[in-house]
Amino acid sequence: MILQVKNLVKSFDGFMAIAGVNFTVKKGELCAIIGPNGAGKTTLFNLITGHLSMDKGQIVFNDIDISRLNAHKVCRLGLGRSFQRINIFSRLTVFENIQAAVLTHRGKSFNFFTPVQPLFQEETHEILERVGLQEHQDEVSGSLAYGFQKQLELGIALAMEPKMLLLDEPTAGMSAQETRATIELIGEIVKEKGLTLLFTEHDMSVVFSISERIMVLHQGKLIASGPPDEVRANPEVQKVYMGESR
Amino acid sequence: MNFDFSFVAIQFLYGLTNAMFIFLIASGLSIIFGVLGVLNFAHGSLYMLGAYTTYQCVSFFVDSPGYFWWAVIVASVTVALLGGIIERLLLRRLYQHEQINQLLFTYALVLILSDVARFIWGVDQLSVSRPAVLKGAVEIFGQYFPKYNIFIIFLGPSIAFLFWFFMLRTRSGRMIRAAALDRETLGSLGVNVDRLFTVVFVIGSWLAALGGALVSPVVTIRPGMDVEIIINAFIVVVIGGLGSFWGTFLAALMVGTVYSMGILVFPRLSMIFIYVIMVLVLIIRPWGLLGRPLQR
Amino acid sequence: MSRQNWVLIAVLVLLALVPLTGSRYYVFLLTDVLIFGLFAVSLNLLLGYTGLVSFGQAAYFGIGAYAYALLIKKAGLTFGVAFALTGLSGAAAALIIGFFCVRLTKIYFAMLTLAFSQIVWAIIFKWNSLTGGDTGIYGIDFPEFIGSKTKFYYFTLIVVVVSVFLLRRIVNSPFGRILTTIRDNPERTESIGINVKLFQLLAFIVSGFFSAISGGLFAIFNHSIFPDFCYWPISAEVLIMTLLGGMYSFFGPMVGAGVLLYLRLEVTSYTQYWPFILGSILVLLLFFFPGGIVGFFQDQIKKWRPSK
Amino acid sequence: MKRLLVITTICMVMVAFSLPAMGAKDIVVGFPMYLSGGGAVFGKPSAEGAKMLVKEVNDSGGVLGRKIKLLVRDCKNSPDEATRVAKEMINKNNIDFLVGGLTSSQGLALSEVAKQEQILYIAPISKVAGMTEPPRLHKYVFRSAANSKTEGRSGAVLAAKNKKWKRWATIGPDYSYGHSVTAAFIPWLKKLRPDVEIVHQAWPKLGESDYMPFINVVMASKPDAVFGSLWGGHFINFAKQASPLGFFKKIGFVSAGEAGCLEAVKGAGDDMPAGIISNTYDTFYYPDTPWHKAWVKQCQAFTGEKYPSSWLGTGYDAMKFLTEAIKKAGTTDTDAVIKALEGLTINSSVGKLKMRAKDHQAARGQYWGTLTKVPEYPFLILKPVEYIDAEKLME
Repeated sequence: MILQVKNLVKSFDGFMAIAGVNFTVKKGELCAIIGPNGAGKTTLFNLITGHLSMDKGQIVFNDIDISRLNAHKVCRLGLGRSFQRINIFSRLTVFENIQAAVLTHRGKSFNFFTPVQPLFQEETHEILERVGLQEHQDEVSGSLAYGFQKQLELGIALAMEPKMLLLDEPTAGMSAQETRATIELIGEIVKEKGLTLLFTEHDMSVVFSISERIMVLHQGKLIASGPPDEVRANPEVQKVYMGESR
Repeated sequence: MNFDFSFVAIQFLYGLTNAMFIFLIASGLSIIFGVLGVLNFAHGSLYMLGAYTTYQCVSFFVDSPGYFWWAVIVASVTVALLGGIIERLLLRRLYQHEQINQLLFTYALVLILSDVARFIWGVDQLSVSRPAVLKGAVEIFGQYFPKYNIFIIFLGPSIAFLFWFFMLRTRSGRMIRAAALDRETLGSLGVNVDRLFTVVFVIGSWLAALGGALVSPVVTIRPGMDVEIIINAFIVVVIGGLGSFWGTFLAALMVGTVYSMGILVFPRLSMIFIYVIMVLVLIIRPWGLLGRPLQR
Repeated sequence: MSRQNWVLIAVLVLLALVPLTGSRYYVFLLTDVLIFGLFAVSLNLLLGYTGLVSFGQAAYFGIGAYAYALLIKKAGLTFGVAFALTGLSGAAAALIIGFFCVRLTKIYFAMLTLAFSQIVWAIIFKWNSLTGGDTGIYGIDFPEFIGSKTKFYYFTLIVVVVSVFLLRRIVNSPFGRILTTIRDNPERTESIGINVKLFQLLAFIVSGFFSAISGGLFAIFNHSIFPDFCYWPISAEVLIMTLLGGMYSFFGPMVGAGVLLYLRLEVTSYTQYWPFILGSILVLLLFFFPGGIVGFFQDQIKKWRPSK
Repeated sequence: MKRLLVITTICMVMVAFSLPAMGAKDIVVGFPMYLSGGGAVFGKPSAEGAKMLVKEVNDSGGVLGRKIKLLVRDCKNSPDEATRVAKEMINKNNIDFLVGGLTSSQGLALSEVAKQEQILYIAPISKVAGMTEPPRLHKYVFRSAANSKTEGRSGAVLAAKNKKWKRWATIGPDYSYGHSVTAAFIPWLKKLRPDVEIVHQAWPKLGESDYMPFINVVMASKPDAVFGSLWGGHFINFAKQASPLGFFKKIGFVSAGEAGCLEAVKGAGDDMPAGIISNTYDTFYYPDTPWHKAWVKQCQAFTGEKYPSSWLGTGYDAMKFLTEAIKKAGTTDTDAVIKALEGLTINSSVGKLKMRAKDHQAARGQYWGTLTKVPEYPFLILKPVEYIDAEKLME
């Protein structure tokens, strides 16, 4: 078990966003969380990564209780994260984006006087290559094409050498072609590094093509969990999710 | 010194008067921040212009009956329109910029407007007489208390109540409240956000100018009154919670009365009390007494 | 060595030669510019590099000035000790104030820094017995070994160059790089394992340290100090300098300080409507040159050389 | 590209402007003055008065055959600005002498600049006594204004005349001037009238806009009379707020801080209380002597106003001291002019005025009187008015 979520509860101003969620993820597993808009997927991710504090419950990652840890501590334990909206350092170059992540991962962030430019060139380039951005390394990341920015975000997450990746809609806003390329890239990387993957996605074909297990979130509760075929056949899922057809 | 009850009570009433003036100014500042997200340094300048324009109008209308009230209305509306023009032509273009740019733009307005006022009205101390009906004082607890102050004490809550009614019961009011909560959603619901912002800025400017107009019989109208008031208004808005209407009301009451009662106890340190309240609020509830904590 | 470094050395040599012209005007102006330049650059560590809008930076400038004056005049310390403690006093104040400020973001942060600086001002204004109240502290003489305006100019030049050099090392260090990631995206920075609040606080302290150094220098330069050093218009002025020069370039604030102080000196000779002119400059800047002077020239250079 | 060109042009023009004007043999006098903000109402006429003297001198051929050039600069309300502006003028414009400053803290600040830069400074308005007393007294500072000590003491002289006033309260702005003038008033009053007691002291901050709470506390202490040192607009504010309460009808009021000056009586309009005792630097309606009438005429001609400001005299007298001293010294050498100034007597806006050698303080008294409504003027004037000579009040 790399991740255990027990009895998780979170409400905003009386609105139950997460109403008692329980699940576990095995090491090396490729898991998807699906659910209609507003089901609480992003909130769930934010709770796991410590960006939000929970009301009740417990989260254990890699045998460590991370229920009360801050986001920056959680991520140091090896839980990488990408965001639904583009979340990069837009005034920095592509290279600097990745390098910043490498720096913190290698514990160099408290160095006040060493010139930063020559540090970790090799490691950074390796990641740039892995996510296919070596061509663009000197461009200001904010002016990159959308798809590249998403790849860059993945690169930042990878630079932390995570044990597990949480990707929030990694293909949101992409064209069909970009989506396919991105999914392939993610699949490759995950397999190559032996990572555990938990992601949310709105594109069902993507979900069913790479997930080993699918969990369905509805109104803050998990209503189904299992292999793709089983979930697809679940009548309740069909009612709340597929029925909405969008 | 021993104080009779009556003097303490009167002291409290003076605090209330002051609180109502601060409330008028600060509520405009607060609503502009709440909806537009702009911290308007120039708010004090609009207050000053309100006072100067009132002086000007009083000298125009002085022969007609009820001239003071006409002057107040004309002056505050004129300045409110000026606020609208500033928002429409200039401030609007900065919404996409970083917040620091909006802040500095309003500061630039402070500089420009103070010199414009100096250019038009010079540096003399101007003054406006109290309207005839409110001259003199009445007896409360055996002490004299100015009629004009009583008028202000009643006016403040009335405006607060009208405002509250407007926000809660009218469509425009609901839209403004919604805009304060979530701008993007409102735009996607088909509301003309641009126009709404202008309206809010005009209302805010009007409140500032009204404050200036109403204070003109009590103080001298002079250069520098813009900067004096803005600091007090900031303090009140911070204590009450940025963007919180009732918070502003509560904080204005607090600041006004604590200041006047403080004078009874430690005459020289009254101002420090206010700063101490501000620090305590900021440390314990950084988002202010009735403000909402910021998510992210 | 890079081209930029050559330019810097050339500028330095020119600055060192200025007193040889015998013009006390330029020595006076440049001392002022150097001091405020350091102040603006230290503010920009927060503004341009960490994305924190401090609207109360005058507090640390004023604390530096008062700390130096009090240590020399009341505590009777030697110059070296007092000057070293000046920087530390700013850092200490920044630690305390920053601890509360970094918990807030954006405009709330700006308001809180402003509030604290007003409190510092009020305390200095009211604490007559220690600070002299509105009349300030007077008679702060040049230390013996820099007993003339020219010598003080060189002293200022050295202190400012060393400080700016250190600040430049800091912004080009891994720490500085992390600050820029916080500026661009604090949330994401947290997700690469950074304690954002801690880094913001550290930046705040470093900035407070150098602001206080510039305040201490100004106390010696001015010979007397006043509560107004902490008052908010000074905070606004240094912000304007920073934006005028360009907050996204390291030396921009220095250029901004130079241009603003020079302009003020010239314009006030002709008209008393300087606030109006400053306000208009600011409006022009915001609408037409949002990158500031240095940003504007950088853009022009980029246009001439589209790709490298 | 176009913008670049514009910017370059602007830069070049500015550099051209900044080249110091060479070859000027004028005697340059720097005059930093409070010209924007609340005190500008007094700063402006003071600067006008200085200009008037300069015109008078230059029209008659200047001093030592050289013209006087007066550089007036705005220094707002802060000592910090005054210091900066003065230093700028010293370093950039090579001024020979420094005159100016309005608030007490500005006077002290400019005195400090004078000491450091070794330039002669004359304070035309700032009153805080400490400026011309050790330890702050030094050889470069002079004051043509009255100081807070003579002002407070002369106020006490008038206050002591009314035997019914036994319980006294004071109200003054919480900064150096307010404190120093009150500190001069109280012991002098007690000396003249041992039976008085001080029942309350109120210290609103300088620039306070709401005096109501202070007024209430003062009234609560039930004084027979109050000594105030709120000046200019501060007094007007105070008067506007106190009048409706019958404050001035119930309680005697002795006001230092030139509450009796023209700006204040005009500014307060209806709310200016008749019957209070106050002072002013000088007046345009008194004394009724030929030289004073001539002086008023000069003021009227220069300003184009029927009732010229009494503050013209402040700038005028300070500049007159300076030019007379230069004439007497026969040189602009600072040390020589300082020597010449010590003990110099001039014909000022208030008649013969002597600069004491001992403490560089002009032995200047004040016009005191009771604000009274008279048919000749559309505002209150001091009547009866008397000039209280300073010599008796100074050490």
